[in-house]
Amino acid sequence: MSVKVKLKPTDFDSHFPTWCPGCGDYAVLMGLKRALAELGIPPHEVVVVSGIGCSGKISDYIKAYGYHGIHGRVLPTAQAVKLANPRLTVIAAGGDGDGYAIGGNHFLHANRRNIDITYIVMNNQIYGLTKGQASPTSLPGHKTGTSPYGVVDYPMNPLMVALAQGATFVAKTFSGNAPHLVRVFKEAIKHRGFSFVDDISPCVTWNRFNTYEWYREHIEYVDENRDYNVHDRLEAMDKVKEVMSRGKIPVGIIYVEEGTEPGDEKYRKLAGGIAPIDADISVKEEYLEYLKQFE
Amino acid sequence: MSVKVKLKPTDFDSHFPTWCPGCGDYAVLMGLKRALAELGIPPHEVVVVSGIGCSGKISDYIKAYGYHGIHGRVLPTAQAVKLANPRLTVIAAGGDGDGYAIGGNHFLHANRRNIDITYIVMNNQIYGLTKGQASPTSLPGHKTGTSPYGVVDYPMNPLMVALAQGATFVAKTFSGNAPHLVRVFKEAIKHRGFSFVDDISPCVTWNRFNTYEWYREHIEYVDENRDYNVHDRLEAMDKVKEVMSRGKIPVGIIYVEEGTEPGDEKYRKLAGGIAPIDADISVKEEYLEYLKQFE
Amino acid sequence: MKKNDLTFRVAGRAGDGSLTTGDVLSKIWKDMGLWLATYKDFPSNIRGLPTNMTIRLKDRQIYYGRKNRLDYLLAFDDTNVKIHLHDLVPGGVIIYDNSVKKELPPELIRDDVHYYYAPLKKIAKEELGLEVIKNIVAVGVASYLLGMDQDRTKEIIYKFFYARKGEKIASSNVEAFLRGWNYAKENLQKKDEYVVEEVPDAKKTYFIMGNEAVAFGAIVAGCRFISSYPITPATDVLEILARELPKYGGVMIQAEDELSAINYAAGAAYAGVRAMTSTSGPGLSLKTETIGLLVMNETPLVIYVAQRGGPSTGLPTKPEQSDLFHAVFGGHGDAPRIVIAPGNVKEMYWMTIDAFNLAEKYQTPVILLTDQILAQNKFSVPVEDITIEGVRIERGKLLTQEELNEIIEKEGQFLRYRITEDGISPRSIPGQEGGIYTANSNEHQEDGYTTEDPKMRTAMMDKRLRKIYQTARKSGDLPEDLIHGYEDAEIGIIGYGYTYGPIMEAIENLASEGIKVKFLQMRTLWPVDTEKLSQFIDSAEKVIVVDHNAQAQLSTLIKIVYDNHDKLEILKKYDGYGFTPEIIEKKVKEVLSYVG
Amino acid sequence: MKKNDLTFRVAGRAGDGSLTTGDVLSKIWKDMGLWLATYKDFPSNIRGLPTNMTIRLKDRQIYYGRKNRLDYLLAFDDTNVKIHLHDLVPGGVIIYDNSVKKELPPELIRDDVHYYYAPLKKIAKEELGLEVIKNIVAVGVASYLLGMDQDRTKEIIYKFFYARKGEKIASSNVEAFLRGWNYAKENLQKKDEYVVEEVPDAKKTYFIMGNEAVAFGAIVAGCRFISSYPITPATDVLEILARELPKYGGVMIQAEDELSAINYAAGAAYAGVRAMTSTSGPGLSLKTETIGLLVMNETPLVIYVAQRGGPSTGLPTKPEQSDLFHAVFGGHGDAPRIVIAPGNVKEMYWMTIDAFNLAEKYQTPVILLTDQILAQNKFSVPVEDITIEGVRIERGKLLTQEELNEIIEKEGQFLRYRITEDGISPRSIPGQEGGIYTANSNEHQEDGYTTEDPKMRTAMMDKRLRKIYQTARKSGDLPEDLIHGYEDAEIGIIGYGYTYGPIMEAIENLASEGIKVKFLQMRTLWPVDTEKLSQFIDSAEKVIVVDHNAQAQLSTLIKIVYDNHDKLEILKKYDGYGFTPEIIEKKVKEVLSYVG
Ligand SMILES: Cc1ncc(C[n+]2csc(CCOP(=O)(O)OP(=O)(O)O)c2C)c(N)n1
Ligand SMILES: Cc1ncc(C[n+]2csc(CCOP(=O)(O)OP(=O)(O)O)c2C)c(N)n1
Ligand code: SF4
Ligand code: SF4
Ligand SMILES: [Mg+2]
Ligand SMILES: [Mg+2]
Repeated sequence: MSVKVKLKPTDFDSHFPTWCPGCGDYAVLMGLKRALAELGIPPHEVVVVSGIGCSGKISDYIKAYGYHGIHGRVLPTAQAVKLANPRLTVIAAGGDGDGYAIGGNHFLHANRRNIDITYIVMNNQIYGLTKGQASPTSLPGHKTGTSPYGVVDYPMNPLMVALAQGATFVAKTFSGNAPHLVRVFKEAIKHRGFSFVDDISPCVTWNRFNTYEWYREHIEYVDENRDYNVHDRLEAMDKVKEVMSRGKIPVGIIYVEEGTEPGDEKYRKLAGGIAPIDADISVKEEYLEYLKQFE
Repeated sequence: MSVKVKLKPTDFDSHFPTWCPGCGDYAVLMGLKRALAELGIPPHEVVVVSGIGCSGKISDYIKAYGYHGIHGRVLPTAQAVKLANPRLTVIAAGGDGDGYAIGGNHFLHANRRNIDITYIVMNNQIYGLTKGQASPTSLPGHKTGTSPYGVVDYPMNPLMVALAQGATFVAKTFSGNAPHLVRVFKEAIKHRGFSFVDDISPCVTWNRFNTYEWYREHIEYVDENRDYNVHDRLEAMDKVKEVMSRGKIPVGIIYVEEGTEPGDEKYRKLAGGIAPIDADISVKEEYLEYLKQFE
Repeated sequence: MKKNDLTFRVAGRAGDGSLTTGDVLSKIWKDMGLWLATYKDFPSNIRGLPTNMTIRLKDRQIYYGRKNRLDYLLAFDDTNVKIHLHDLVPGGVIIYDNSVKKELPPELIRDDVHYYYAPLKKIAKEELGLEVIKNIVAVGVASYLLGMDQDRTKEIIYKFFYARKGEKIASSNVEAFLRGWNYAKENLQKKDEYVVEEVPDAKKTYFIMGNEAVAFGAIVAGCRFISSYPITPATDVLEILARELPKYGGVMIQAEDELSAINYAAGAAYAGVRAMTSTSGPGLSLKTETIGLLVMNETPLVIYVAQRGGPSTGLPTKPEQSDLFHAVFGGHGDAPRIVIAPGNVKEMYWMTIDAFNLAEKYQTPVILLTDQILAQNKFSVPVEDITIEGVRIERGKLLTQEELNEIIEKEGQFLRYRITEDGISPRSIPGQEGGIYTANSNEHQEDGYTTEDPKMRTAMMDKRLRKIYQTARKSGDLPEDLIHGYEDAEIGIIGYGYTYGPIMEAIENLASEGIKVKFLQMRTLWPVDTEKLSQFIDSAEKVIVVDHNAQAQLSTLIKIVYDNHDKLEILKKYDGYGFTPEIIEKKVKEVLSYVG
Repeated sequence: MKKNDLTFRVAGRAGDGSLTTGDVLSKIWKDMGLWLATYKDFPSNIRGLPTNMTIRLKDRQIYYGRKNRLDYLLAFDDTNVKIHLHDLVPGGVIIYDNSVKKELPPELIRDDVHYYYAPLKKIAKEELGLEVIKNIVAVGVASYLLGMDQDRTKEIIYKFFYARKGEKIASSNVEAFLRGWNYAKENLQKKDEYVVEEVPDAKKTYFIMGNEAVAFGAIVAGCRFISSYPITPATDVLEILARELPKYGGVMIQAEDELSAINYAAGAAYAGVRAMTSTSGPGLSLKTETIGLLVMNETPLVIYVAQRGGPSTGLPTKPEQSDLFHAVFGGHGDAPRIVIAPGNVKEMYWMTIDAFNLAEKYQTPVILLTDQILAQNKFSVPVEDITIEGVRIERGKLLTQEELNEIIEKEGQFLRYRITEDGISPRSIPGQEGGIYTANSNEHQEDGYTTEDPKMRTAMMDKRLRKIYQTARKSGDLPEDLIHGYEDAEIGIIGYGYTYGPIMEAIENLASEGIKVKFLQMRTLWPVDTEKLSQFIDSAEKVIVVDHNAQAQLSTLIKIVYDNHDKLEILKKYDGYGFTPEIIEKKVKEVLSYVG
């Protein structure tokens, strides 16, 4: 992917969002527009695949090819779009419920496949659209519609899971810090391979516990004065674990593995470097070779 | 769970297995019978919930309450059996396809919930029953029915995922080492909380690459002369990572967290310590309290 | 004067509090002794998009919360005036919040409608310092205009908020109410005829939402385990039971997805606990494979499905009855199950209890099929309609340890899947001595062990079919389909679920015009009571099937079992709004015009 | 002498090599110019349980690999003699491997059957040092007994193994063959009448499995993406395409589960690549929600479903046709799709191509519904029946960049979900300038943006229904239902899928007895060609619906669209075995006995 045209964020404007005023998802939308514009990727070469949830509406609000799919199936769809046509910039996006609850299995496996897409989770530690139930990232004790006596389970640790499963780009950012978010999005999109970005995107309506202020108090930026090797998976894991053990949230580009061949390229290599979208599908004599075995 | 009766492994005998001679699953069946007998848990207090696959047939072959469910859904069922009736010893069992491919999401979340069951994955790095396709644990380059040109994806790392997701008992054992396996099973069953055991269970028919010999060459026992703190999650992760980085397979009881309240107990506590199976379901006047709000 | 018969709509934007206004007003009217029914119409959005709630009230039973025409509109902005203006009857009323736009533009002015302007938001913000309290200011304005008793209303509001939020909030709400009342008194001149008055000696009722009734039914039926994944319009049941079940030794597990939700529930059911899972269409689709499993391993489970607009995410907050095909036929293989459908809130309570009993008696998944309208709206129900008297917990052939011992003594062994005449086998649960078996997704022999023997397979399949299609069908256990209206009418109507409401009202309205109609309310959708259905259709000239979906799913089901297809007239709708009595009345008249 | 008309069964235990024996024998017979059809009957087990394969051969076209009665049994142990003994015709033959048990017990001896004992395993082990080669020893014995030409057979065996495993293995197999032949020559006295001889000037045929034909159809149709999760009996398609697709720029993704499998495939399809997913019943159940999504967002996708015995895991390696309800009605909401079903291997090839064309022309999921019998058995097909001539790739309203530019120039904008008369909208793909839209699971307006507007909703629903129920139905694009047999017969038969085979054979057999029958082979199961179906039933006295499932799913489908239900006679079976011609013949006679 190379810088192609001069673009403005507004070139990605589409229908106006219906999110609540103050919702963290606005920052993601704006940040994505800015990142794409700054990278010079024209709208028609971008595909935004999103799930169901407030966050999932993002594909309705950005001028780009959109796929507003069903709840939890963002990643298979997005990976296949890239496998089908490598010239496209593919952004997968959804909520914490979408990605870590119902979509958990695909998250587990997308990390392994390392297809060159960017996955942004708008993590508000709550189910927004369905009006405030606990999500896998809700903290123990949090009282929600489905946890009237407080959340019981140990919270999901997406950063560690991604690292354990072979992810080649792992980052966490915050909708309350737009410049950081834009920088992370740009790096994620530029990264060749599966880029996973967990964005703290506060829900101002249903999550009155994990507020912007709460997050500001808990965030610890690991990429300011970085004290570990960002290219070392184990060091990155150690860092995440260490920050979390102090009750803090590690934010920043956490791990980057460079030089690993993206999964889609590996699959393409099996096919002689041709992508499905470019394959000749006219009816050919050479097909008949296959029938020999049945003669 | 306390030692109750004197039992022999043969007390758990049932229909004779139809596995291939030499299949690693025999050792699991035998090991489970021995572990249960030695722990003195009578057959009718044991529930074996299994998935679909060669491995999944285990519930047909052991004298215990069995639930031979559908492919990939072992864990929700097993956890709920325990939640419903804490007096039962619940064993969940299945293959690597069953548990890490189609069942991956439940694995992700069972680790978080820490319900007091034991989950044994008979990992043969292949789909046995469907005649030899790649599984999430198949190694890159492995040629199988669905990877004629060799496996492309990065292999799943179940031990690390379990550790990342809060598992309180993580172990790996080997069907080629029956005493080890029995010891691990016993510890797993005794552990209060979610016990995860990945067992190397060679498929002698479809996986001609990862053979008993191959495993013997690659296994490194981490519990002989243990050189890290088995109760420290981060050290356990480091150990797994370190052994794997040398191309070896860490085998042993890898991590144990003691004293953490099992998830089922937490849920039970919300209900005043009463388990669903013991709840009084006769029709009671006190129910009417609920209707007051609608008056 | 139009007294105590009102169709009132509050309309604003999501997050605006229209639903709160509606709730407070309903509570007041309920306490004044009126019968109510609501119709909430909200978008799949948390803030900003138009939302409204219709409340209908009468001084006697009311079946349904929606009509084509409206008496009263309380609009928080001009957009909402525009949206609803043409639904108003001549002589109708608009209360318009003119805080932002002072005047309505000429195109929003109808000559035959009475307009009352009040700066609700402004009063709330400027006089009370709290914008959201405009809802209660609005209540004050409306109460004044409707000629309600100030003291009585004040008292109800106070109590309402006191119970929920305490003294301070209660007082400030009363204050807001009075501001609204006084603004109206000082500035507005009543021109319309609508009046709502206290009903003397009113019947005691509950004002209750369908989902609330289902949750209560589950508690009473002894459900002690629920596992679901949140989804509109079923989430309430999960949330209520999350709160209530622990009071009775029960557990709620919020599952990681729908696949696990139903398998958690199945695990608890297998272990001997009455269990359920709740969902809507998308979740039902995901639960398909496991429903088949439960048919195969004969595990009792209640699956609550509140339908919404499909396909796919579709119209996630709007009503529809388009999951019938799937409820009945969904899933690979021959997997017959029981599908029952209540038509009103009272039945939602009782048929939830039925569902648990049927599930255990027939050792089968039971789908309790409802819809967004019944699930999320509130209705007045006489208190004697929701009682614990007469509730029976029937666990079928679930064995006690003693019964199990007896079987073993008598027969030498226990066979969980014993092939019996009625198709139902004795059932043990884990922990019982001598009851060991495997609940198997593969075809199995009588002890549960996998088999591929063709004779055993056929016998097992026959047994599973027999218990549903013969034993259950003939048992009298399945909720009976009901015939309402005039038995000798030549026009029949068939419907299920919420359409019970508009159809019942249409029957009353038509009767008052001298038109007689009869109505078969189907309550067991599978297996169909073919005899009753056939008799009903046979005895009519024409039968209108009220089908809230595009493919006429109910009509299709009927065509399978009743072969004079020409007798059926299909009335379809699939625009995201419920049928109204008017639509049904019109169709009846149309059909009448060419019948006999 | 019974020449070139044989029903031959090899029976052993899973892992025994019975299927290999069958494969080698088939290959020999095929090369001798005979027409073949197989019927594999294996358990869901890798080693140990009884397994068998039936091969039928004739010197002319043969429809089906199974009959009630058997001519020849090659049994690797006494258990298998016991299982199959009573299937043998009088005058039939048993070759029994008496390596372990020397003699068969008296209860396994039939007077009217010829027995040949040969210690196959012993010869293999002791003389050849390789137990598994007993299969080829068996081939030697059978070839001798069937009077086959030694040199010719030897040559075929050599070539067969040479091509697959090279010189060394080829030679040792020939050696094994000769051992068997010689053992038979020296020890066995031919008593039976069966003979298989080279057919002169035989027609050139392919001997091909249904799944192999489907995979080839996919390649030829331009499918360049498959994502599936392994499952019997569909896995072959995934495995073959894993190997073949990369040769043509295609990708195979083995998905982590079925939910992702269909969503991967959908992603590729959305991106403009012809894509498919393949599965069987349990996987179909899991794909339900996404099928609804594809109906909603109008993405073309081919879903290959090879049915097996249900419900749940059921009989995972046995045939059944019990996924029809789900294929047609599965899924919440109104989600009409196209369901087509080939009846033989030739059609499996051609209708796979149809499926891809239909999916793109009608921008819809297309279910290609087959079954274990067609999928996993091999049949002889004339080479001219599987050609690339006449194949057309029809992409419907998929736009080129130029066409897209034109639309924008002419209309000022491009609307992906434009409401058109035929219900089909122009389709862009990502990467095209000006073609931007959102493929939306929510109800949407013409540009794909979410809407809840009742008018737009209704129009969009109508459009989606119209394109399937009207445009596609009337187009002539859907595979036509075929009428076989005798047009003026009073008995009709309806069936689909593999039952084509036994029905066709039954028609021939009945005709030879002077009984005329006609047969409607349904190839498009949804939307049904109501006119053709009605005409067919109308013109018969009675119509037998051949329904391989317990709930009569095909009959049920017919009852929806055809209302003289009394005309239908249902012939059901669900024991894990395919219908045979004999069963159908018997039913026809039974029906004839009480019809006119
Ligand atoms: C299969 C399915 N299950 C459930 C739902 C209901 N649902 C819609 S959004 C959502 C979760 C929303 O939470 P999250 O993914 O965190 O997104 P947010 O709204 O917080 O951005 C759920 C459960 C659905 N649409 N589909
Ligand atoms: C929903 C569903 N998908 C696919 C299958 C087919 N299937 C049966 S077992 C199996 C995988 C077997 O592999 P694994 O879980 O590793 O078990 P193993 O046989 O190796 O012990 C598959 C894909 C199925 N039964 N159900
Ligand atoms: S409900 Fe929460 S997540 Fe949804 S739009 Fe509002 S603030 Fe954002
Ligand atoms: S196929 Fe493999 S996994 Fe299955 S029984 Fe045989 S050896 Fe075991
Ligand atoms: Mg969220
Ligand atoms: Mg395996």
